[in-house]
Amino acid sequence: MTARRLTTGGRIDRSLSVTVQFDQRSFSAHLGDTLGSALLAGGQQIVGRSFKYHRPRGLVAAGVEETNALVHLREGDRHEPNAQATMVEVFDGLTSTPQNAWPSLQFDAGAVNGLMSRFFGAGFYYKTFIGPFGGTKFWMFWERFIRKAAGMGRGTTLRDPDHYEKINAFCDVLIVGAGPAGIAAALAAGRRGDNVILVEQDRDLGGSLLSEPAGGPSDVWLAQAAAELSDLPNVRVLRRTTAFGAYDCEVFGLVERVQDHIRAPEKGKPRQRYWVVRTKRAILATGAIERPMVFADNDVSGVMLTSAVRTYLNRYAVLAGERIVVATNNDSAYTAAIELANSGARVTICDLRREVPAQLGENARKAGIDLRPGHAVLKVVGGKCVKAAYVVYVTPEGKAVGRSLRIDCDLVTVSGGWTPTLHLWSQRFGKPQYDRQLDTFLPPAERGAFTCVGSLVGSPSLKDSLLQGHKAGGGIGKEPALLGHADFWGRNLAPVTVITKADGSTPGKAFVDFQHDVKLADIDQAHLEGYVSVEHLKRYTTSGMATDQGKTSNLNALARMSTLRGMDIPSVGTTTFRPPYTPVALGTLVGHDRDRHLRAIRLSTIHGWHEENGAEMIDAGLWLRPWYYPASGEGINEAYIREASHVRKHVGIVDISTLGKIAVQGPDAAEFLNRVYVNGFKTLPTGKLRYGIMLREDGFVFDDGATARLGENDYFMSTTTANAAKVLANAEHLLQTAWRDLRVHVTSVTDQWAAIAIAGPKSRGVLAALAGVDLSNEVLPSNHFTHVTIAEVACRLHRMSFSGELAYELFIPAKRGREIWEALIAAGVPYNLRPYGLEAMGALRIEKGHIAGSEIDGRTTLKDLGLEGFASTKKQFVGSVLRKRPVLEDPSRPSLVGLEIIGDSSARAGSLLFAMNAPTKGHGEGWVSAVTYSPALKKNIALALLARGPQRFGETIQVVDFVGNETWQAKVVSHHFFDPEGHHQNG
Amino acid sequence: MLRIYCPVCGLRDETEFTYGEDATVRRPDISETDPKVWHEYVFIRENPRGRHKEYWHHVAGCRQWIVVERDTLTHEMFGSFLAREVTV
Amino acid sequence: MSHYSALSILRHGLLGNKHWPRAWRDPAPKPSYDVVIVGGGGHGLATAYYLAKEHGIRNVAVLEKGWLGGGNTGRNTTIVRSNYMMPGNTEFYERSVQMWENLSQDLNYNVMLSQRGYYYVFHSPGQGDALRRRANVMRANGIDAEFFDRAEIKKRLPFLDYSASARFPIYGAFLQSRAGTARHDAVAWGYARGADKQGVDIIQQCEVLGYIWETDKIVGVETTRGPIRANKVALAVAGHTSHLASKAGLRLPIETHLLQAFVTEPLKPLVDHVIIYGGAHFYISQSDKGGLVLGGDLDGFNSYAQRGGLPIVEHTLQSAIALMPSLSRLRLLRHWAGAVDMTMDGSPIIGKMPIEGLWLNGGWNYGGFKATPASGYCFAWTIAKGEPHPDSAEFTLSRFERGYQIDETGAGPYPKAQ
Amino acid sequence: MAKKHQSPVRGTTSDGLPVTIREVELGTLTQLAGWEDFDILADGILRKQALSLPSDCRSSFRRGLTSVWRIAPDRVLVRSDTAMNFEAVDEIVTLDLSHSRVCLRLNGRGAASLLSRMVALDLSEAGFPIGTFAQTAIHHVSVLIDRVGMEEFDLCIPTTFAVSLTGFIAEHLNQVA
Repeated sequence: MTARRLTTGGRIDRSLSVTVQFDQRSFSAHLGDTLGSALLAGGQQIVGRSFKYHRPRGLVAAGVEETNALVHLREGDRHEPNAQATMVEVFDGLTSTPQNAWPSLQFDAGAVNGLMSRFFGAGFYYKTFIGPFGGTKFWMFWERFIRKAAGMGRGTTLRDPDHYEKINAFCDVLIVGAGPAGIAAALAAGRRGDNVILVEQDRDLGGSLLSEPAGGPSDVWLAQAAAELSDLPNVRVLRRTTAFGAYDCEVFGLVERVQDHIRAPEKGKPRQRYWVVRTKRAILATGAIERPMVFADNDVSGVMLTSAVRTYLNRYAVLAGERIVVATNNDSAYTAAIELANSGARVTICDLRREVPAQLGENARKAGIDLRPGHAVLKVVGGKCVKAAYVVYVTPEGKAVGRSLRIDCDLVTVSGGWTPTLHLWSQRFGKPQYDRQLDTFLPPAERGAFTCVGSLVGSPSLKDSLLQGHKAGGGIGKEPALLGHADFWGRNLAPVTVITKADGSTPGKAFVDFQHDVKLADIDQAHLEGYVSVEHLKRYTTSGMATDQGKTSNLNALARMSTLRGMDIPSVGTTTFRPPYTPVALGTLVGHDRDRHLRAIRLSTIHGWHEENGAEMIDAGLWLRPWYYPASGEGINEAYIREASHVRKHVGIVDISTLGKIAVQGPDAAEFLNRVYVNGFKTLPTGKLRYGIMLREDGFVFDDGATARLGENDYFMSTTTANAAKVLANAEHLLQTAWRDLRVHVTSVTDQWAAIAIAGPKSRGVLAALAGVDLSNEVLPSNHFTHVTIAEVACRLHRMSFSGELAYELFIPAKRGREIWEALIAAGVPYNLRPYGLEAMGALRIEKGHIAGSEIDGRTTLKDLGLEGFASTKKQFVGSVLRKRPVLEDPSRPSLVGLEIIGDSSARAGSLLFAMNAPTKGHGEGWVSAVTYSPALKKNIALALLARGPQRFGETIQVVDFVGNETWQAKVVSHHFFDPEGHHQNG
Repeated sequence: MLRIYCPVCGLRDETEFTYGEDATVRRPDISETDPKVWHEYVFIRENPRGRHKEYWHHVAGCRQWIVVERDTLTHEMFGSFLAREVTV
Repeated sequence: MSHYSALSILRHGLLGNKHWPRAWRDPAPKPSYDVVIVGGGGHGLATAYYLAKEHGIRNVAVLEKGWLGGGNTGRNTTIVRSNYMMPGNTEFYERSVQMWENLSQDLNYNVMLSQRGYYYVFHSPGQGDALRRRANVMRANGIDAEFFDRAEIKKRLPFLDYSASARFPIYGAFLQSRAGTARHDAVAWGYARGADKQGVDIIQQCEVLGYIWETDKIVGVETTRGPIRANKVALAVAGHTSHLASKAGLRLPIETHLLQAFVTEPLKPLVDHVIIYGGAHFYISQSDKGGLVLGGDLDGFNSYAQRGGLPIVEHTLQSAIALMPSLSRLRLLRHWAGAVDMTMDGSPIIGKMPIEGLWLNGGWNYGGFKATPASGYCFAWTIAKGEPHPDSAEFTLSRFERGYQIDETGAGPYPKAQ
Repeated sequence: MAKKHQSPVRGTTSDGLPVTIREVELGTLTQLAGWEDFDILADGILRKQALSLPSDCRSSFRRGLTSVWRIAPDRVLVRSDTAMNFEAVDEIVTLDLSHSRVCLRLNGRGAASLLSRMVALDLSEAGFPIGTFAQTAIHHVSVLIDRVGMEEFDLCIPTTFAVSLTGFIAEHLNQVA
């Protein structure tokens, strides 16, 4: 291949020259070039190495279908593997390097695989490396080398410095593809006043018109159309944007490459933008991709798609070869051949068809082309680039007749027909229909909210494409008129792309899938072995599974299989297209939902104080909560033990704003509560609160919390932090579906109320002083609440204890939360009040034997948790029937106990329990749910679920942490370690 | 992505909703004590391939539970109603 | 049929690969069989293989409506592991991993089991405790499991996000080093070839339309290729379990949901293990071809459509970048979905159904692939002996009535939450 | 009180349109909810305050500094600058939610454009005219969005998410000091 840049023509800006790097070589290029056209113009023969055999490869295409020219683009933290050179717009300073080649692109050691290719046929790995002995060592030894050899580009471990954004959009009509049909559709729809989005993956509008010679009539039309579109305020044109996926309900995903065409994004601009478009209807005008022909050594650099060679000529002013053999089976190659001849190349057309349309033949001959009807290329000669082609007279089935003739050439272009780009349609609707005449799969023109126009539906001419688009857009305004060539794609096609010797073999390797090195022989072998369904063929040979997802290979593979099976193509089937249409950067689809913004963070209104006072925070679902407040030099263990002891001795406060809170209001609120809680709520008087437990519908424990009766029809329910949303949604479900007769409203008030627990023997003193009210047992006994005013803020004070100490829960209008917290801190000084965190709160509740999330793990019952006594026998409630299923009533189930660890060290939660002399294997007799050092008992204690637990008090058992390689002995005791009679909390 | 019509708020993205369950499954009366009936309700599903009436909760919107009829094979939607107004 | 080996590759290569025998035959269905297995995925084919191999029952047909392995076998993310803690699951999945370890030799077909290790990264002490319990149950049952703190995991997996900007900081990780990945298609093909060799008829393009009844007993199936009689009809039709059961009048504790999977463009080795992100439902591994294989959550509503939506695409990729920020510039090559039969406790059903003549293996949730060998083995045992294999004995249909929910996640009877 | 963005956040969207984000006083927020005769009863209560019950759940009723949003068929939210004493009526329950939401005001030529980066609503003039509100999600958090002007939106955000969500919204702007 001896490509060169022509001195005139093309759609490049010759006034702006840039330098790009590839394989340590500099190439000069112009704005408007792609890396692909720059490499071609610079005479770069080899642009990549294939996946399996590391064969040297050149450019095949000029667009998204390029399968060989994959490069490493940019460097450092902007490094990007597997970039298609044909889709990379040049910019000054562009750097790119070859990939999948070692030590160099020109000489790649991996190419030795190619010498052994006869042994690396389809299914190679399935048949080898099985190993002489059991186990996987043998395979895994070889697998390391295989993985290194495979894999194409190299990823990075650096953080991406660029940012991405998402935009939600809505429109009446989404038009994908701004070729002639798409533009015509956009014009018509835009004139009608529809809200239109027109999407074009290219930098410029025009589609196939950009491959017409510059300065022709289509340029005038294109310029007028573009001007009109930009004048229509209801039409949004998105260039450099790919519609990658068509999803349910007319939702499309697009990627706009906002700043990829420059060296680094400008400040404030995203590198790429992810559009989610919801449209009422969609017009697909996605065009078609040319199909290669398959013959011996068709992968040598210098075998290219005819349409690509034409694009390079007319759009980029690069003449790809001097002596060109054009191999075709249809009309569409003729215009390109003539233009190439007129540009100074010596051209031979090998047309597989014996009858060539007279006018085409005449035009070709007039241009000095050597036209050989009935001929095809049998084999290409050349190592790193094409040197000659053997052409031969063939039967209508593509089999050689007689002797072949050598034609010296530097470029072979192929044109095996066209494959409509029906990916989006197929993603949405599945299998398309086969069209015999065009030898391809076509979508129907209309289906649901989708209209397909232009080359996508095999439109016979440019004029038809324009009219289809015009009509699809609503047919408003002047019909677009633009005459194209008589050889519009797909005309008079002879449906044969595989050229063989008379015996059906090829005199060399004939490739179907270039990137994955799938040869005709592989398909033949797959057939031989029975992998004949199209999906088996694909998976067994990996044809169509490369980064181009079979854009050029699928139909040829299918055609071969259909020949082998003696069936037509539709009977063999087609594979399903999946999104994305072309690969999409992961970061693009993530946008700003990353790093600390991966998920929203939920903060108590007191959070600022915790932060300013050195609290270590911990995640609890979406919440951040104070874990502990380390004094200087303290670790977590010292801190929580100190905090917990302090509560028992003096008084502590803890931020419990994260508790779920639900207002339950209405005349039937009591009845509702009575149904969702296992215990009775009908008798709860105003001014009191009650601890309640909920079950799931299947009878397992779901959640617990206290509910206060604020007024006749007004209740305040609290839930665990973790289950707040579920409890509310479940309540709404019951009320809106099953219990529609109950007049109850439930509303989340979690955010309305900040909450602080004040615990410890001196808690009453602090609160009484601060609120200026009598809080004695007579005035405010346990499980009662009262309204208090602190710092002029009306709050509600519940007498409730989680710690087992004399304790209160103060509910404060949220926006005043921090103020009241600080007021408590100030008022607490004489009482030695200290804040405590989640870890100390955990220690206190374990000492008291209260359950929490580690015990309510979705698999425990009331009985398991020692809470059977709460269940009312006088009423039905959610879960009341299924909780009685036999397995749940089994007396040998693990149930809640306390453990006193013998010795000085703390056991670990998640350890398993075994009887003293029992072997430590199997599932054990139970497990440890929570551990702590108990400052009150001066012991390491634990909560655990142990088989027949409550019958085993006093027994010593083994506590085994296998992964921590530690075993403890522990005494089984009641889980009510601390103050079981409740003197402290009721005092 | 599904687009679900909420009778209160209009046509919205699926992400504003959470899925409930088969809306033709009727919760037994609270006084029902037969475990078989509850077993059916909690565990057994028709799971049709085709039209399916199902609950969705417009959790980020009006917080109404709605009944949507949808084809589980094609994801085509056939209309939606407030759960409390539906007699399933 | 020839034995596969390096030697056979050499011999056939020298002969131009023109003499490879078929991997399995393409027989026409016979009028009757001892056992008809409906479903030519991994489980159905494995069942046939073990019926023949272990129980000498060779008059067996596997009926597949499309192409072998075209359901979830060919769509899943290929992870093999045995980190289960519920009695009934632990032993079963460990049996499966042990069978996997020798499967290539057993089948003379390389299923490419790569025991790359499975790291589960956790993000809170509470999550760590729950994982420790799981790991301890594994170890107590002779299954490998290790536990690492943050410092150690940072040494082992330095490319995860340990920065201060990570939304959910990493506290540590759990490892099962014998876990890994296998080549999914190879499993279906290997079992098909193995079953075929023992005389099993594998019949593709044969859809079951209904059952042949004799009074209230099932004695065969009506198919698109005519009636086929059988003493026993066994369903192994992941994604269609309810559908085929309902034709027999059987209703199940199953909902069918979408599960998506993702693969990036191929890369040189980057991720050596299977890594699970505990901050959300997400996992990643790298295939032998170099693509990063990603998986995430269910789409969350009943569906048979086998194509997923953007919300889960976004959600999954967000997790990917949260776990490994350097993935940002790599490109997604393809995403697809499978229809998974989710049960009400997240565990499968294997056994004889209340209808005479009907056997069922289904409800694999998203865990079917790893279970393939043990599932086939135990189902074959159950069909052959008329009683469950001890390792699958808990996977009954009646367990929900009895209250034995094998609920590994504790999510309750909500399939989308399992 | 959670850390506020004390000063407004100013910046431009990536397409160069200016937006200012500032927290403004929410005032009082009261929910009225009822059952069968909700329309009549709630309307009666509101009329005593010279307000009325909107007929649908998409248009906001506004009078002076008071807004009424019908957030469900049987619920309304009333936002006002001063506390309102709604008459107690059987079969209507009231709930003070003043502390449960924070109000974020977005204004500027890029306000709709900024929101469209996070909200799946058609915010065009025709799709979301002034006087329209919607309950939707931003970053998976429930928010109520009220279009108060062509270039101005009020967002009612759950109080505990306010800091994080404000940060998330601001992340979408190219901020200027």
